[in-house]
Amino acid sequence: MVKRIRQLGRLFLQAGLLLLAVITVEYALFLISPAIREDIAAYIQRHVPALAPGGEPGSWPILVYWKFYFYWLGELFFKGSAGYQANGENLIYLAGAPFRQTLMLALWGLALATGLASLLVFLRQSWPDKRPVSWLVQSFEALSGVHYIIFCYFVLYGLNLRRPPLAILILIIALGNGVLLDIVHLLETEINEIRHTRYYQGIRARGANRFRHLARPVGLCLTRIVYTKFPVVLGGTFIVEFIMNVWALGLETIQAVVKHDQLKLLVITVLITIVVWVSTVLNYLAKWKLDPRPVVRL
Amino acid sequence: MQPVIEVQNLSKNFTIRYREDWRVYTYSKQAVRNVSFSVFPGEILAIVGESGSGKTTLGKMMVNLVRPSSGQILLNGQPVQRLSQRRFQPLRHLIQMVFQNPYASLNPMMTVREHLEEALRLADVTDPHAIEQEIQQLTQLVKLSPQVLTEYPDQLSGGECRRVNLARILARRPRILILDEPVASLDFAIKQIIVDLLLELHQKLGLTYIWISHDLEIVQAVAHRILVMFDGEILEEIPRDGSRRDGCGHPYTEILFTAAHRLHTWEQEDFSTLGAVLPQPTAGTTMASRERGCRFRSFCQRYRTIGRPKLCRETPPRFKTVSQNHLVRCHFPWIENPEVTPK
Amino acid sequence: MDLMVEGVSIALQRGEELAYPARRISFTVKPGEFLGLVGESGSGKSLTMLALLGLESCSPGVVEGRVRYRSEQGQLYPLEGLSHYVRWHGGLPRKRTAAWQRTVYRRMKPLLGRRIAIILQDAHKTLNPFLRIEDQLLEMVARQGRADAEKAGWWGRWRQRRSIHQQLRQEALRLLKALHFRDPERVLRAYPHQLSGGMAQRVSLALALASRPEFIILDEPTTGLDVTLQAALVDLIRQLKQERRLSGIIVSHDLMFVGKVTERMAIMFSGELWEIGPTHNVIHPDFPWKHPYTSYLLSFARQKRRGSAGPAFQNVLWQRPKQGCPLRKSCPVYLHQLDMEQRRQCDSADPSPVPVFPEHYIRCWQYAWEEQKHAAGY
Amino acid sequence: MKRNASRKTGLLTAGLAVYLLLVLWGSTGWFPKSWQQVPSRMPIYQYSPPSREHPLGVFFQQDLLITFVRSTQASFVAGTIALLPFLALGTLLGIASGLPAGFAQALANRTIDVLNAFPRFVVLLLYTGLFAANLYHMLMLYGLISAPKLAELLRGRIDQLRREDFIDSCVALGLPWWVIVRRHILWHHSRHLILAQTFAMFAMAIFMEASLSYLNLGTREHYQSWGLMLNYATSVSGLSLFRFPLSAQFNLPAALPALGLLSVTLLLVSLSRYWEQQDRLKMGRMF
Repeated sequence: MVKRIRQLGRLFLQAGLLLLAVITVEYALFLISPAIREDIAAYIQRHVPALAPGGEPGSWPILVYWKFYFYWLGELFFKGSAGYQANGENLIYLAGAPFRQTLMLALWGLALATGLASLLVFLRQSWPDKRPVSWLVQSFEALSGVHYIIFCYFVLYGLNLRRPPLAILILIIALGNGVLLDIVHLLETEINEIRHTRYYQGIRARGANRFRHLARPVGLCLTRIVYTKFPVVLGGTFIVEFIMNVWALGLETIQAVVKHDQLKLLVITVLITIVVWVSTVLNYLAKWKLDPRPVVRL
Repeated sequence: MQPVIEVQNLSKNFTIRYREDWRVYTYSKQAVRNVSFSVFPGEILAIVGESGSGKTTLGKMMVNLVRPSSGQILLNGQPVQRLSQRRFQPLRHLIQMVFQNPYASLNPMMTVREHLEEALRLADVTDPHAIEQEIQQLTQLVKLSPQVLTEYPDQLSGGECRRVNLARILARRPRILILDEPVASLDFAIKQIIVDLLLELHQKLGLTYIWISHDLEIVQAVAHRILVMFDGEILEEIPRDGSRRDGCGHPYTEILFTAAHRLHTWEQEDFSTLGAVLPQPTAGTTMASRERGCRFRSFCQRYRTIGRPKLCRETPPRFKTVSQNHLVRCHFPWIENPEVTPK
Repeated sequence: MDLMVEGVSIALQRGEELAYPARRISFTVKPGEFLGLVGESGSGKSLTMLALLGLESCSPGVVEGRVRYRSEQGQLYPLEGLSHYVRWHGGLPRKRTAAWQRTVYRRMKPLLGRRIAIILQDAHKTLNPFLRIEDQLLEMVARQGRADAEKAGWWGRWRQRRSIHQQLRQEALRLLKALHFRDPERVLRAYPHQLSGGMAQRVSLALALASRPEFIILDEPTTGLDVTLQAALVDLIRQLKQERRLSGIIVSHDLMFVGKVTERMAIMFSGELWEIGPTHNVIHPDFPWKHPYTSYLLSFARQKRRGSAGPAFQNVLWQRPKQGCPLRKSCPVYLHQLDMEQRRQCDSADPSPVPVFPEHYIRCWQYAWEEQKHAAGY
Repeated sequence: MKRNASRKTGLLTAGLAVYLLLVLWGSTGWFPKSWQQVPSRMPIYQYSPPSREHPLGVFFQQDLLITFVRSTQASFVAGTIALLPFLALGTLLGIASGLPAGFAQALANRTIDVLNAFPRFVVLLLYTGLFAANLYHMLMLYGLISAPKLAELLRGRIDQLRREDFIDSCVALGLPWWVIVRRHILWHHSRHLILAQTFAMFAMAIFMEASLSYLNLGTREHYQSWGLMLNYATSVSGLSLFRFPLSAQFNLPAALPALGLLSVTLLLVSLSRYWEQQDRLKMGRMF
């Protein structure tokens, strides 16, 4: 038990350090641009005068910005404050409703796509030469070639559906639709690979319960697929939110881009990084649980 | 005579990691432990053992594909175990390896001719006329029919594929060949033909062979010297035809001989003594690996017959010379020997 | 208990046309008897076995003849897959072969792993690497018919699941003990990668035996096994034959191995059976009637030391001559021993099986002539 | 099987030919005189329906067909631009991560992980937000951060070859590593895979370009693209697509790029599928 806790603790420590490293690198990238440095300098002068040295912001050493970075991280993690907008609002509101909205859209879209793709793959694997099944799968595939833009365009201007409950459903469908083709494709490749393994033939020859035996390998490739598709769906959410005018991270990002609100961009970056990091950790844990096969190192 | 290969105290550890119940287990498996032997020019040295006894790893270490954990390999007196691939490159014309799975070692999208041309270009034959001639010679050497040259590896039969591999490797004109299970999983007829071919090449080209196999019956017929490996360790070194003449030997070799002999004769015999060698599970590793004493003792009929002596349990055995050039790593190479009767 | 295979041909889709990797295979396996199916690699023996059981290794599968299996209770299971379809519709289905394979497999499923057990070649890789041996073995042990469990109903089984699990576990431990495992508990807890090749072979034997089958099929049991383990396997199979009244088929290229454990042996080459008879007769060097191909095989098996190999028989699986005996091009008897008249006979028609001994049939014109002479009163 | 495959290629070839013809036409810049002359009095946002001078009508003070053809060319350029860094980095990372365990392999694996962790579109958005970027730079960045996809597939293939002793036997024969990588691994064992990925990436890059120009991101002048067409048509004209059978007010400026995008996805995705299927057939034959 103690050993297990220690191992899990080490895992989370490693993962946390990775997260910190990624955020630091992102901040370093932010600092390359002089415009952003100016914005941050203005913010420091206004809100954290203790950190600001004298003189023109243009001549400040880079160390000041890094000091601000740690100050900002401390504020974020210990006081729950992510800095202030020009109108005095705390930027932590981004982690509330907008973040929830984006996450919900992405997760439901992904769940829909994965479920539908699994169903389609199951149908096609079970009845490989039934015409209606192949028509169904092919029509879904053709439809999922339609990108978010076109899908949302159809919905917006064709069906004129912009009221909340239905619109949200359609957003989810649009999002899932975008990755459906990919998921079907990847899943089918993996399952075909499993079908050609010797152990699958052994299971068949023994007349064993195939669902029980294939739960782990198929679960393993499903988690991998979901993990690789998650950032894609997240990116898609941003476009869809903008097109459908949903108040969420996507819309906020576009506004920040237009208004050159750099601190807001930084906060959004950190939020997205945390989400993707959590998905990485979950994927790792799932792999850990599901795959008992050994790895040989030379 | 100067040995072409000298292996001294060679060991190889693999680290194996697996996850189970939210826990990560790591253990080190010693595939080859403290192996020393030497190979003399023109010799056929056989290495015999079960699968998982480290034969293939040993072969790969000699052609610098696996880096040894410790120990030394001298090739013509030159230590090679620490050489990088590039430094080892000039030695590749000296020593070559034929791999176990002939189909996997050929590129399925290249014809046999392309394979041979590629190998010849490595041997600095660049003139197209010379290449054509060399290909002719090689196909004659390994007795391939010329129409095979235009075919792809997956159109070949198992025997043909092995010959193509052999031709490809012979194009580099090696002096030493490491044959990793050259006739395993072949049918009787083709097995015999390939063995004949290999022996003919050995005669004609004056090659040195290191013949890795699990079948004592074949090896006994062809080899000059046999090393018996078990769990990464050499248990016995048998000189040519010296196997049973002096009546001594390691109990493991005895089991191997009995099994091979009984499988290759028609008499309906019972195999009940062989139940002892069936491998049993132990923690971490797949094969039994005792920390102290003789590693083999849990499978050893002789150990049980002579009343589980303390010597076997406490001390790891060393090589004993039982007759000329015949070394056995056993405390009791011959149990009727009055000197070593247990107290 | 007995498997009856009558004139089965197996087809394989090769591009547009069909190829026949096995033709007119007939044999019967009687209760308590093992049949060895011996041939070189590429002679179609594994393919035949898998296609008979609908295991999807070739498509479309059995297209001619019939396969029947009679269980211990005398129940008759007809196992004809496509041949049934072919007889009704006068031809092969064009597009729906996959569906037909599924049909065959569905029909086989109540037998597979219950009455008939199969051990595929390379046993280590046929174990599921994701599950413990326990999870795989208990599922098969639970297949044994249990009257009390059947009576309990699903709710009763759910309530007694712990004790049922314990019972199954005990059963599994007993089975592993019988297969010479010294520490069966540990084997149950292990994953397949923690077993060595020989152990995996025995574990898959345990998986096959767990459901108390009547009939067992071993597909190339010796490939990839070391000599010691091969020898031990011989012992194990003999022991099993004594203890349980098993019958079965062993498919192998190893004449010696098969000769040690079977009662009857069939020699297969180029997708056809050439000789079938009691093992002792087939492999005994002094038995006078032999098919030329059998004597060719035996000459290799008996040769311990090196020696020159004779001209090889050519596999004519894909380039079968239009008429006559398909093996005659490389048959030493045809080439060196026959006169013109006899050769013409060989050229003109395919030989049919001739009984040379009780239950011993050889497909060769030599013996057909002898039979004719005998009938004519010579 | 054979007949099926050939029929599929026929359809694909036709589709590709049409697309490439449009691209070529756009790059020559030659259009009939009558198309180029647009009444200057026309209000900028109005779409005038097809007439004899303008086969598809006039929109944004330009002949719609001209806009469409030029946009097709832009899509091709966009796809090509994203492709170069994608192939270069993907191959490099794939080969490095297929190496035996060592520093280079660890580095490549971590790079793949990090690149995988970024949502691609979000990265592009941030990039525009930070650097007021050029569209072409953004597409290159997109190609760069999509590279792990190719790298992972290559890594899988190399792992498979290594498991089968193929690479070991090449090394033991004495082939230099660049020959093994170039001829044996890349050309003979992964060409179908790389080609299929190339097609998929091309399609994705076209979409990305459309998405970015739809959102009005990336600086450009005198630039015409499908995304921009869609943007102007939907945001400005407010016409409905679905009223087409019932009325003459069909929103062609929006429908054309939508159809173009749709056809390119279907074309290139099915093309990559076709290649992959070929590859699988080959592998099935081989192993």
